[in-house]
Amino acid sequence: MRILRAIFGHGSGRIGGCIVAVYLLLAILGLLGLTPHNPITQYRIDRLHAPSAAYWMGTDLFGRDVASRLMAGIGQSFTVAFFSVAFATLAGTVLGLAAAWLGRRWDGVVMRIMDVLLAFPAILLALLIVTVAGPGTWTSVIAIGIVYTPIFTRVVRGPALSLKAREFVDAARTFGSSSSYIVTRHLLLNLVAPLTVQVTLALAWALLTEAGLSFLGLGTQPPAASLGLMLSDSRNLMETAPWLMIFPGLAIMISILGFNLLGDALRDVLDPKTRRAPA
Amino acid sequence: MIPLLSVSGLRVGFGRDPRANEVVRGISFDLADGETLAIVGESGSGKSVTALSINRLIDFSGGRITGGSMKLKRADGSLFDLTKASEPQMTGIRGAEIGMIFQEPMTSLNPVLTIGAQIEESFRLHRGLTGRQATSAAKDALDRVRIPDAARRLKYTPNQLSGGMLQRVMIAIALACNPRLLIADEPTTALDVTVQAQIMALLGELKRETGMSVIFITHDIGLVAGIADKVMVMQNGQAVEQGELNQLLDRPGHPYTRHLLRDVPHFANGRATRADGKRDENAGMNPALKVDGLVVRFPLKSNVFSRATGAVHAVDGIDFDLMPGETLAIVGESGSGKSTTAKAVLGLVRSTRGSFSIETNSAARSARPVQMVFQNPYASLNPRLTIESILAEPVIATGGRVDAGTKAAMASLLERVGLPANSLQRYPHEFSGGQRQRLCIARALMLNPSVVVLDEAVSALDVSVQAKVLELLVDLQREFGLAYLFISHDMAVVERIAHRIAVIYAGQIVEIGKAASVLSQPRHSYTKKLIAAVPTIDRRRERFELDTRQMPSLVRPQGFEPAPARWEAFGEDHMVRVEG
Amino acid sequence: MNYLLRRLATFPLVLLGVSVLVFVAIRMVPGDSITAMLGTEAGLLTPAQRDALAAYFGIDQPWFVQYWRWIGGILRGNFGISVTYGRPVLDVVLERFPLTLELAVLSMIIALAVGMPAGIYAATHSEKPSDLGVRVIAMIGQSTPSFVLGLLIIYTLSAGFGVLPAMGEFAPLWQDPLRNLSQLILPAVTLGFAFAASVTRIARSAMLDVLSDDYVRTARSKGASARSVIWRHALPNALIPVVTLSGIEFGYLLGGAVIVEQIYALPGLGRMVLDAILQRDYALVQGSVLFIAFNFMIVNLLVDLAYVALDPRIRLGEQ
Amino acid sequence: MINLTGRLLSGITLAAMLGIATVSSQAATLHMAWSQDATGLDPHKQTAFSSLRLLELIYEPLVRVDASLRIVPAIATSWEFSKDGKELTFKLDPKAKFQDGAAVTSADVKASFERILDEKTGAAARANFLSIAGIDTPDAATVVFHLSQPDAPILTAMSDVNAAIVPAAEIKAGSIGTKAVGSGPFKLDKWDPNAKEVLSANKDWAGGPTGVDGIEISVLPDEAAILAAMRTKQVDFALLNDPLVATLVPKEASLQLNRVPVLAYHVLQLNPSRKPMTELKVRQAISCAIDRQEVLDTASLGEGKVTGPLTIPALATDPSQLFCYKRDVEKAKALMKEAGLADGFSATVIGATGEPPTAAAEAQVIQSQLAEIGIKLDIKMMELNVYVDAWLKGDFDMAIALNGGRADPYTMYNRYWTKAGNLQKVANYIDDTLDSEMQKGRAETDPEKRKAIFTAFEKHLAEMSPWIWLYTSYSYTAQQKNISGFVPTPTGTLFSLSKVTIQ
Repeated sequence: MRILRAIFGHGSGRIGGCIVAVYLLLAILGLLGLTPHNPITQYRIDRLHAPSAAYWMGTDLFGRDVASRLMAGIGQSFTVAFFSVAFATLAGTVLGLAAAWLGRRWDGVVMRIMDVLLAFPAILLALLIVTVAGPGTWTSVIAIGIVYTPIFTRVVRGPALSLKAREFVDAARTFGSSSSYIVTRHLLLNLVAPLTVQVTLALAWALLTEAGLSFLGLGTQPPAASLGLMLSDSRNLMETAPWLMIFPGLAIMISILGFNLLGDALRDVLDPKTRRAPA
Repeated sequence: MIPLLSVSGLRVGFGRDPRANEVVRGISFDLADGETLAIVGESGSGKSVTALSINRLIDFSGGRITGGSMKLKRADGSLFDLTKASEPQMTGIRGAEIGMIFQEPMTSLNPVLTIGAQIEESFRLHRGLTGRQATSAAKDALDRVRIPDAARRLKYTPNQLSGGMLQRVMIAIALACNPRLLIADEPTTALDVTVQAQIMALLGELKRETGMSVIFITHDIGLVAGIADKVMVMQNGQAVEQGELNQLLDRPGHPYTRHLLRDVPHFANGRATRADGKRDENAGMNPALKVDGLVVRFPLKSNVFSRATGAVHAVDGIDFDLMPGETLAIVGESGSGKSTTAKAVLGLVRSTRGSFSIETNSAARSARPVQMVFQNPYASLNPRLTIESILAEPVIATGGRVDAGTKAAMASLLERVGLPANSLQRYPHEFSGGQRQRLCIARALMLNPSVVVLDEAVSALDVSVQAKVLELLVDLQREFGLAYLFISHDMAVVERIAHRIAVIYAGQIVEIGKAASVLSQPRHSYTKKLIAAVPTIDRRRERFELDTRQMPSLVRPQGFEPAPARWEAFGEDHMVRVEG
Repeated sequence: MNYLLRRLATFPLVLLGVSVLVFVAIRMVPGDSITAMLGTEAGLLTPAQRDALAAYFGIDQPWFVQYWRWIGGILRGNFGISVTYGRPVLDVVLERFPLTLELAVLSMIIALAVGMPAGIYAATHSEKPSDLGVRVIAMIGQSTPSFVLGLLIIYTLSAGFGVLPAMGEFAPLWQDPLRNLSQLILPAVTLGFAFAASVTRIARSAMLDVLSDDYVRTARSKGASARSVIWRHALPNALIPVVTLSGIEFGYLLGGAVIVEQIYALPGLGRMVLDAILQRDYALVQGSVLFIAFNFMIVNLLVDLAYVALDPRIRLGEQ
Repeated sequence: MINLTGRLLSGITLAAMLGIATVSSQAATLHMAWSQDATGLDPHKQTAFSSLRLLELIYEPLVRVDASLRIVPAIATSWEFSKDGKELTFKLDPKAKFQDGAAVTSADVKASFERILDEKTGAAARANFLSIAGIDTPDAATVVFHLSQPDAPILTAMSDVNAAIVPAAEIKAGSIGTKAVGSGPFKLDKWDPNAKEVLSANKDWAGGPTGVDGIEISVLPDEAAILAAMRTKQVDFALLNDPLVATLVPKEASLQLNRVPVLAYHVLQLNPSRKPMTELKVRQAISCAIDRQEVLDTASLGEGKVTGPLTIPALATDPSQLFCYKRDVEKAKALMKEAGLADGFSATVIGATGEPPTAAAEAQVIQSQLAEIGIKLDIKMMELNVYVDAWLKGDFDMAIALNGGRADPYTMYNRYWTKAGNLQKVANYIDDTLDSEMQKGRAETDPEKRKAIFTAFEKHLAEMSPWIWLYTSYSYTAQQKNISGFVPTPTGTLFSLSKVTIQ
């Protein structure tokens, strides 16, 4: 609650928070199917209809309502983004904490594996995962998740190493606190701030990566909509039906703007450095 | 005669509405040519803000001058109001007419530039020197602050020099263009006591050489006794008292000044040691902690493939015992191995050799009879846990459950250390530094320890808070029969709490014995030097000797063993390691 | 020096991991070189024909034998023959590499040339409208997918102005520098836009951090001007995060920029790898991924060395 | 940023700035672009569309088909079947020469066909020539093929570049596929896979002088970029796949779009070995439920023609004559009910990403149409090779496909609908009628009788509905208006580029 209030007290946090909230609302409506039209119903007599009262954002090649698809697409894209980032956060946190806490050989092993993943071209990694597992929502989630895992591992490991050297961890050792208690209470709890910031930024990246995968035909499967798929499907209709590119394009842009603003605000709100009072 | 600087009614505020948020509220003083003014106060008193306002650096920290004037007599004799100066005017004055040195030499020098470049910059800015001229001027500046081998050191980057050296470099920079006013903002607080003495001596000499005026900001009223002409005491943004040095020290008018002089620990050469807890009272009891031949070494490897080629001998054969209810202070400077000793006793670093025996003198004592209180109360409490969770941790760690009994114990401990009863649901950041250190003490006591290791436990606190925490520690010791291993570099604090003192130098104890005896009659040359460096109110205008000796390297070749120590006894309970 | 050796010593380990990963992954994808060449017509082959083709493509042996042969070849400096190009893999990769490198360098130049000044400007005008403007543009830059930007640029130029850099026939830098630059400038802008946006944001926040550091106060106390404080004292200290970001981005760009190469028809590494995957040119996929991974590691190493050059406090190899 | 630039600079200065204004004016070189490159140079092994289009410019078969799919001379000037249809004799053009200067002789023809028939070669077209029992070369200009049975379609099969004549010496040297030495109108000077090809005119070509001195083919993977390049006159001639892009071409004043219906057909392949498609009624219901015209209108913007199984114009039946080619949802529902599936069923349809570009769109329209009779389709788009793998294994419920057409119906369909067909496993449908009609058609040489046989074949096939034939699309080429002489053909060949000129 305190953090929410702080975000709303923060200029860009307020804007970012509002954007993300609106998107979340649209995503939920889209996922629940509460859209103006059914996003996959094809009104084939109204194909490639320009925006109008009936179709606020026009219709696509199949006569499907773009506004409805946009809502469903936001739902889909956010699902992929959230779950893939959740995957990466979870895996990265566990691996990063393990590397930092166990140290020595384990640190070496985990970080070398992460090096392998990092050195492996990211888009290629996603591509291979998708081709092996076949395209689909959950494959995209896993693919994007694995690509970002090394980044989260690094984000966690660095601060975890410095937390490990902090005096309150020393203090915990003098009481004989168990490793699991120290790792969860003293390390993990203090990693929440850097992780939260990283998560909002990663969400933005994940949206873009999903768009890139869709551009290469490896993302969401038709007739489901995702922002990236709508955008990439529109590319050869850019001249015939520009609204097909404009709306999803703007939707991606504004959502990423929202995540970035929110991330900036979180960084300010959670960072003790900026909370420090003037001496 | 017109003073060099005449400040009147200075007010400084922060934030969006500086007037509503004033930190300095109407300060006035005059500073004559060649005079030294000491501004004394605790944190939050507004002393640093006052200093930063004079050369208007406060503008860059979000501060705003909301009232008053600061008239500076310029070189040509004209008066100039610094409060009305524009930024370009100020860049001409800073460095040229007003020099400044800061508290943290380690962070106050640009880490990526050589110190030569940083000194030359001053000459370039105000003297227009370039190239070889600037370099040679920089070398002279280093010579002037008594840095040996100046030509070579010009090419060093700050990380290659010790804190004391860096503070000399800072002084060289500040004085490069012979400013007529030097502002020194706690310039020695971050330094070891012997290094502090060196810096103070240097400042004294330079002041005599150049005849500049100095504004010296400090929290340590003992330190200014050696240097100031006038003293201004600040509290809550106001000057509560100002006057000539001797008058202020001898006949303080304001209660706060009296408090600073009387209640705060000042070093008294062994005259202020504790009278209780004589060793012989405990005769026949087992020591609470006995340390035998403690050795801690960190192997050095030149690369991953090779075996260790040497070792850092951080602690090299330390023995002592500690009786219940007794305080043994381990004193020494940074890098001497005193903290490593403490950590080894707690098992936080692995000892290479040596044994501990820990005696518990009551059947009810816990499985963890040794507890620790750390130096930094800000770092030793997890900021994301409530006080209740923090106090519960030792109980959970030793397999206990947090039940009503535990909660009652927490409440009574909190009350005992002087914290409000509603603290349990709050977070560490809601407490002041002193309160946090009380929390740490309470946490350490949760497990009913017999020995508490206090690692610089009061060093980070304000002086008046220090005094209160020390009182609390003494009370607790009496009440619970605790044995304290008190690790500190601060002689004044040690004097107030220690029964016995062990002086540690380069990983070895060089002198150990009864506090009064060690402090009043130091026998070992290092102890003598250490004690001589401690500033006291008694020694006014005393000249410190300049001495650039440094601690010997602790790196030894593989397999090196120090020669066995020989000890000489002076009276009962005072042993000195034989030198040479 | 020691550190360098130690880092280089981990290279073979990581590359071994990469080699296993790429080898297994590409073979786990259904379809093989034969279906890639013949498509559905592959169904017309008799078993004997299939075997003959499998032998031709070198996929007739069990996996571990193939892997062993491949690794053995690499140790002797032979990365295998690409079946698509009919030439040694290393030749093909090295032929594509200059373009990728040039594109990466150009994008980085654009990113730094635009992003650094913008970031510094925003930091020194913190919380003023101009700062806000820079930040919003930067966020737009970060949120525009490269294919949208690329297609928009191409469409605007060709339909709006009737001009477009020569597509398809790519001129290497040393043959025709002008033509080469005209071909690469738009792709570099497309890639550089997002990159510059990231640099701007990182540079801004790094500068903001540094400007509140003690030594900046020291510099001001010496009487250094605002410009000197920014450029001489603050900037060198703010470079580390910018170098980190640029290093990562540059490393990724050295792996090729698939989408931009595709839109602008550039024969770079990214498209080559993608095509090699689609055409199941196993030797080429494996060889080029190893090459890309190696470059990435070299870039990381260079970044670490750059840290040392930028900041004398940093000692490599100390944890 | 774009707009700002636009306001500050005129197009011309911008062009000068980018160093582009000087588009090559070597009129004699044709600049061509396509989005997918050839994948190899061995004419006997390559089956990819782009590979064939490239190799047709370099290599020559014995005969060719023209724009109306009649057999015309190539290396052979004349040919004839023996009375029993078991001997086929070719007379070779004495002027025919390989690009290394050697004359094309009967020995080369014999060696080429022996190579195709050799299992070690792995030639996909081998299946079309299995009736060849022996090859005689009475003299350097005469080749006689001895057939094990009458085989009328073999002549059409020989018109394919997969049956190209290559030098016997190169076969011996084992350099087919690494070096392109053909007898065609152009020589391959340089090939940089997935980037570009440089072709120069073959001065010694038996077909006479070519209209241009050379062709430079660039691979521009994005078709929107191809269009952009044509707008700025960088490209004279381009091959387009995506109707969404092709339909933009006529809007440009300086560009011309050539389109011709091709033999390849878009089809929804059902898998009759999987329940419930095992049921004839279910398959027919699907056929009736699909509005083929709507699929065409939506997925390809109406660019194409609804078709039955036979796409060869001379043999094709008017689609309205075929079973359920007019959508009839009621009938479809009735059929489903009869099959006991009034509530419909679920199935998965697979498609290849981008191959053809309309695949995903077709799948979505079909999905929506079949939903009306209760069939729930899941669409699974796959990378092409993954798709081919599943396709060859017959591992699918339904598949969206664009299958290649041949100038002869036997060559085109024997692989699927005869009992011994190589791709019988893919079609998964055995039908005595289809098999016997195919065999009859193979032996028959009289065009009228053949037409009757194949019409019966087609009607039966459409009624049995193992697959749902949808439509044939156009093959698109776009060109600058100053290019003349290009003749588009239903096979998609670009051979007429040999006579194209630039004004």
